[in-house]
Amino acid sequence: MTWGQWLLVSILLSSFLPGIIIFALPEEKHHLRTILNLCGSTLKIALILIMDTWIYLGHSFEIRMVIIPGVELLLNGDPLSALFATLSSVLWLLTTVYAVGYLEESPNRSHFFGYFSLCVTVTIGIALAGNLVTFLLFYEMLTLTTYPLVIHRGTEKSLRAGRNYLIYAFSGGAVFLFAVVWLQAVVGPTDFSGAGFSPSFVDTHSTVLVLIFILLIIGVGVKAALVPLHGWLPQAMVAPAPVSALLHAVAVVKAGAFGIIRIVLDVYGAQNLLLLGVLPLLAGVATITILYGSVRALQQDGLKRRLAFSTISQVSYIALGMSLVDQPLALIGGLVHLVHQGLMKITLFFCAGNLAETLGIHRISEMSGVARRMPLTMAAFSIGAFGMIGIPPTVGFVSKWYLGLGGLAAGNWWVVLVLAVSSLLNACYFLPILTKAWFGKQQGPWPEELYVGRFETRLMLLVPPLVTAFIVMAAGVVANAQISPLAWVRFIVREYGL
Amino acid sequence: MRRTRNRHKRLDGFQRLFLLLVICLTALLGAILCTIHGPTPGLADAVAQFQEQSGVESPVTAVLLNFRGYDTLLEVMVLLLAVIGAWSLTEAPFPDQITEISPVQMGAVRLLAPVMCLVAAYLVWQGSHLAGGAFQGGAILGAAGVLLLVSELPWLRSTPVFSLRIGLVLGPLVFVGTALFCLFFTGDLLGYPEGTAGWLILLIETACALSIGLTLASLFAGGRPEDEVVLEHKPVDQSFNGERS
Amino acid sequence: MITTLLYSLTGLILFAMGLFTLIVHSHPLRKILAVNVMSTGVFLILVATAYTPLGQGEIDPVPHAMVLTGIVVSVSITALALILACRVQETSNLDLLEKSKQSKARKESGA
Amino acid sequence: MSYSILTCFDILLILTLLWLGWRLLSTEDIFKAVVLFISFGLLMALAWVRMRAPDVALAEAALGAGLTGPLFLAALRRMKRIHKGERRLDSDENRGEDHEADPEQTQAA
Amino acid sequence: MIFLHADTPAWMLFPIVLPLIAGLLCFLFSRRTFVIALAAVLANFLVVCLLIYQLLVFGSMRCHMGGWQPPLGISLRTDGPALLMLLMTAVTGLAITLYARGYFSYRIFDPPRAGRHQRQQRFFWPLWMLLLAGLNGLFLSNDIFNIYVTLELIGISAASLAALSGKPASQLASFRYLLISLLGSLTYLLGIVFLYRSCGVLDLDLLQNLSNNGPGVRAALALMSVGLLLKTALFPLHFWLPPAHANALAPVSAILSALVVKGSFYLLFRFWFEIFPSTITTPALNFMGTLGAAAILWGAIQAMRQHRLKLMVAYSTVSQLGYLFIAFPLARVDGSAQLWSIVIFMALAHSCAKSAMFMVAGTVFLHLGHDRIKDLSGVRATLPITVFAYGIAGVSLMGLPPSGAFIAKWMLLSSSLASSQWWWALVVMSGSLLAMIYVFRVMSRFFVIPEGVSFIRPAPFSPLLEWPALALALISLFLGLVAPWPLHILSQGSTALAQSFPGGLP
Repeated sequence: MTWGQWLLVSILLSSFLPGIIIFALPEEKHHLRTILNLCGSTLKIALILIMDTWIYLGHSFEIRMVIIPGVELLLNGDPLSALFATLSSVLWLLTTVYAVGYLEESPNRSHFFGYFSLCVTVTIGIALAGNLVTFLLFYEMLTLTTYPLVIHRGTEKSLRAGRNYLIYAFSGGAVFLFAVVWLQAVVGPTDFSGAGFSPSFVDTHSTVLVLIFILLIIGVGVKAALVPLHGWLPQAMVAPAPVSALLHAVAVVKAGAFGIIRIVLDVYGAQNLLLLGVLPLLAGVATITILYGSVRALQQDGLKRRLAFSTISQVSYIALGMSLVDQPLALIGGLVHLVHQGLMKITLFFCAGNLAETLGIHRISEMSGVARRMPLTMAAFSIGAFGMIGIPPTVGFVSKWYLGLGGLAAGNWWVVLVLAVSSLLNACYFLPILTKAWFGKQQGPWPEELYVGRFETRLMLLVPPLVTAFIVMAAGVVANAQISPLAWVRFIVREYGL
Repeated sequence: MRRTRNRHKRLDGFQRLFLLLVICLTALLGAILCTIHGPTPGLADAVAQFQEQSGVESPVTAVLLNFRGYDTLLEVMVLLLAVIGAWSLTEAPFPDQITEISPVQMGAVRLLAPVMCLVAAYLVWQGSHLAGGAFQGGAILGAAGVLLLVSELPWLRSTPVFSLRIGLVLGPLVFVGTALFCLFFTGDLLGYPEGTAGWLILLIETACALSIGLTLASLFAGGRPEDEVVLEHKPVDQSFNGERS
Repeated sequence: MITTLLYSLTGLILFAMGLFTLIVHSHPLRKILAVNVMSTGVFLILVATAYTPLGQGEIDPVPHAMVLTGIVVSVSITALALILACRVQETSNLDLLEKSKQSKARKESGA
Repeated sequence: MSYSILTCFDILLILTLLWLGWRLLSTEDIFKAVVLFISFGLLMALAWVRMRAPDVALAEAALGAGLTGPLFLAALRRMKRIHKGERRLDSDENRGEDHEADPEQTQAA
Repeated sequence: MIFLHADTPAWMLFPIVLPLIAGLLCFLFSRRTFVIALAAVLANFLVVCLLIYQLLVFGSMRCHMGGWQPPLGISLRTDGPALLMLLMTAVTGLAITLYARGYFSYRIFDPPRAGRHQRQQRFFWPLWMLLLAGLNGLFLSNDIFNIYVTLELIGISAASLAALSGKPASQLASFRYLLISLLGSLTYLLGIVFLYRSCGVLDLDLLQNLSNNGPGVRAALALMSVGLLLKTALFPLHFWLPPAHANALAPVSAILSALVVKGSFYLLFRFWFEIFPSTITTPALNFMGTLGAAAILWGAIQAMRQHRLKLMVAYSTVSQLGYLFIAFPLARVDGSAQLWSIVIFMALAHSCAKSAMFMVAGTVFLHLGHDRIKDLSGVRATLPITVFAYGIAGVSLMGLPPSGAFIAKWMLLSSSLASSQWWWALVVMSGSLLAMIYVFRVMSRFFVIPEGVSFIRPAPFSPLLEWPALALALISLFLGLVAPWPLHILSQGSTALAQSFPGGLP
């Protein structure tokens, strides 16, 4: 094995081994567990940064393992996987810190953190997957590792949510498997090569390929929560806040979105998709999802539920960007939104978790004047919300700007319209929260004040949202710099030669 | 019982259908049977050809204990398995009541049992050249055992169980032992060394006849002897059930 | 040849009769009897296959050996099945007894 | 000519066998069925002799009729005794071994 | 004196003879039975490894009993499929042996019923050893009548084992099981009679070379298939399986579900695709496929509806057996080599996963005193390793990657799509989804935290109860990753197979 292959393996092991050790640790050893977790995540970030550097310098590495002809496990470091891996690992570190603070004194932590680590391992696996089979492997494992997290509370409600999640996710997985096998039967191996399969297949098998594309999108669309496959996501809100943050910003939804990107860019390739003419279909679904999610978010009173519908809407920006794959600007917008949405949404969920954990606030109607009690948290929340609306200089603006430019360049004025309407709706459901929190008057005691101390809440709960909020601002301000998500996405698009 | 009678009197729909099916299938198979009576050689010639080397004169015994001795080995195991299964299921039932055995019956037993043993021995012996062999001899021995069991002889119940077990295992063990012995001498399981086939077969047959007789009698007894499972109240082995730290 | 055929068909009919009884009748002993008849039928076909009339050549001893094996196997299974059938009756009877006793005790305690 | 006599004998034997088989499978009284089964076995031994299979005939006579019959009779007697509700008081295993389906009892233990 | 060399065919006798002797000794002596059994199982495992080495180096082998060549004598043979089945038996058997030790010592500790448990242990070992011998004999045998004897050996010991728990339900189930297995063997024997009448030989190689295609062989194959199907419990002949498997003791259930049904299936498959390939027709293949599909769906639906864990696992066996048969119609495209790999993978993965699952059910039963699915809450905290094993075994049953079942399902899907028989693919997919539902129905109960309990102490640790299940589950999970090895073994010595279907079946 070359050092590059070792790097890939150790990236996976850096969270897998801590996870396994944590399972074996007795419940009481929480210090050791925390240290393990933090070391693992820091190490992972370091390794991934090394990988990023080498990828930027033009190296590439892969591990290939042939199981049977047609079933190969392929791990592959390319710019796109580096993007997702970096996002996941950074956010994992923050979420770990947050979770340690969040779950203090709660039962079954070794169990929780064990699955938590496995979950991140699998997410990184999705990022590094080099072909559809490997992607499928990690995609199914993701369902398995997140399921115990979703039902971690062990209540009947969480079980119901977990069951729905499983049914949705595995049905999606089954459809995906079916499509992958079928695709392989038609076009042969499906490595993520960057160009897609040979265009000659489009002439001979166009109907079948369209059908397979739809099946594939259904398969990943379940996790990406495309309407009408989104039913599990709002229900999964019963999980603890770090889990929600993980599901929405890092792992599950993102895995779905990442799958869409892979299918569009690598499996089919822009040229083939244009020839097949299926992109309008994807654009339609994305538009419907964006608008539907926003409208539903408006109706919610539960803070986390509103955020969940907001996620449904926001993730589809990525799908929208993919449906304009022939426009580099729109592609950049969609790709960069993968990172930006994660940063913004994780900030919002951290803050929602803080409110729930500190003051017992679960509903928007209970939030009047909360900013005076928890100014820092609400400041972070506000930055995240502004990002969602797309107000400069936050990162949300950057994504929407590129998407809009791309749409205009293609002459698709409706893209701009969709963006505008959606931003309006975003403003409609976020601004009232902000006004209520900042300018409202506290009405009676907080529902359940759990923490009183030097800071507005526990330090480990406070720091992660502040950091992410800072990144949301900073990444927007320095978007044009050498090192920023946007710069990396431009690099990716260059690599794909678009 | 009543249910059986009712069912028997009138067949319901499913049963009629099944009857029809069975009749059709039988007719079909019968027709096929009629078509395939063509001249197939079978293995008679092959057996006759190697009869000399088998060490016995009776072709059936040669097939049973030499050419296809492995089958017989497994079959002896099947018999033993039946006893193990029966013993695992239940204890032997007690007799209804201990009745006085009439002297006439006792006399008959005294007379018959030895004669049956003799017949069994003769059958085993003549198995090498005529009809007979371990199974037939064992069956006669078993019948003698049944006779003793029916007469409720008190000493039967006081026989040590371990010796009974030895008796049951003897035949299979001798069989396997001989097979392995042959394996180490000729390289073939049950490949008897030159010239010893006749004697080894007789050895196996004798041991098997004894065991088969005991087996059949035990099966007739209907379960294990009383003291088969001795309670041992030993503490659970710590090495296997340690406390989780 | 006709003898072979006659006995073979007889065996087949015995097999069929046993099969029918096995499925249709519910008494365990009857089922075991039926299985015995079935096996006898199979053995009859097998031995009839080996039959050659006197003076028309050697009898094939292999089917005979197979039938001997089969008879022994069938006897041992019959014995086991009989004991099992007895056990089923014993335990289910006792189970019923226990249950009726329990329910009686419950009634009494309730009263 | 001996051929035809033999054939007649064959047919007679077969018919008897079939009739016995049918009776023993269909008769209502199990005891009768068992007795019929024993005679069926003996007749089978005759058939084996006719088929020139003396080994099988011996085995059938000794095992099929000589042992299976008594086995059936013993089982029949045992079942009848159970049927009468007679109980053996000696062994613990007969006292409903189905405790495991009963959680309370297991937990109590 | 003849010494055993690496290339001596006589090595293949030991997987049969060793357990046989161990069974006799276990019956003879009442103490140290576990040690005897463990020694036999370990030795069996080593010999099987040696046999595989032998196969890889020297190719397929024949061993003639008593030195008599067929058609007169009986021969044994090793080839890829047979050795993989032997390996499956050896590995699963090793784990089951260890688990049974843990199971019985846990139970004997329970004083009020120690006598009964002592008796169960007393008879478990000889029966299990003889069953193992029978199974190994079955996989190795190359003689059609010898197979009948091994079938009887397996049938009797399996039925006795199934009755071992002493519960009335188990005894009734075992009685039916015995009768069914007897009926199956008799039908099989009738098939042998037809075969002997038309071909005059009993050796499988000779039968294969004769390639007789007359009505007698057809009838024989049909009869033998029906008999074996009864024993394999293919829908709709599965009715006897769930009660027999669910009411037995846990190690016994594991043996029955993981190994015994595979034996008869292996034979059936071998007869159809290796010995009598010219006899089978497309409608027959489709018929089997349809039955398999029905078994998958029916078994899974029944498993979803069960209230007891062991019954659920037993119905899942009915469902999983269907996958083995759904491969039949695909023979038309791929020939039997691909087919062998599908079914062998399925069988291996299912054997490990299912025995792990029955072990889990048994451990849960021992700790809770029941296995009602709705009352399983909190088990996750009491028996973490066991629940983990359940989860992994469940993943394998669902056929998620990277389990061995996934590889098998992948091959099934790609074959069915490549031959445009997509309906089989749909059945496979829906079977997986249904499996997901019944597996996680139980899993979610494990995760429920009972009301008012904040912290559950782990149960006393009994390694022999928990580790074998986990080990088997892990094996079944990672079987997919090491798939090239079994495939390599499979391709060894089955060149005759590949030739027998040069371009696929007509």
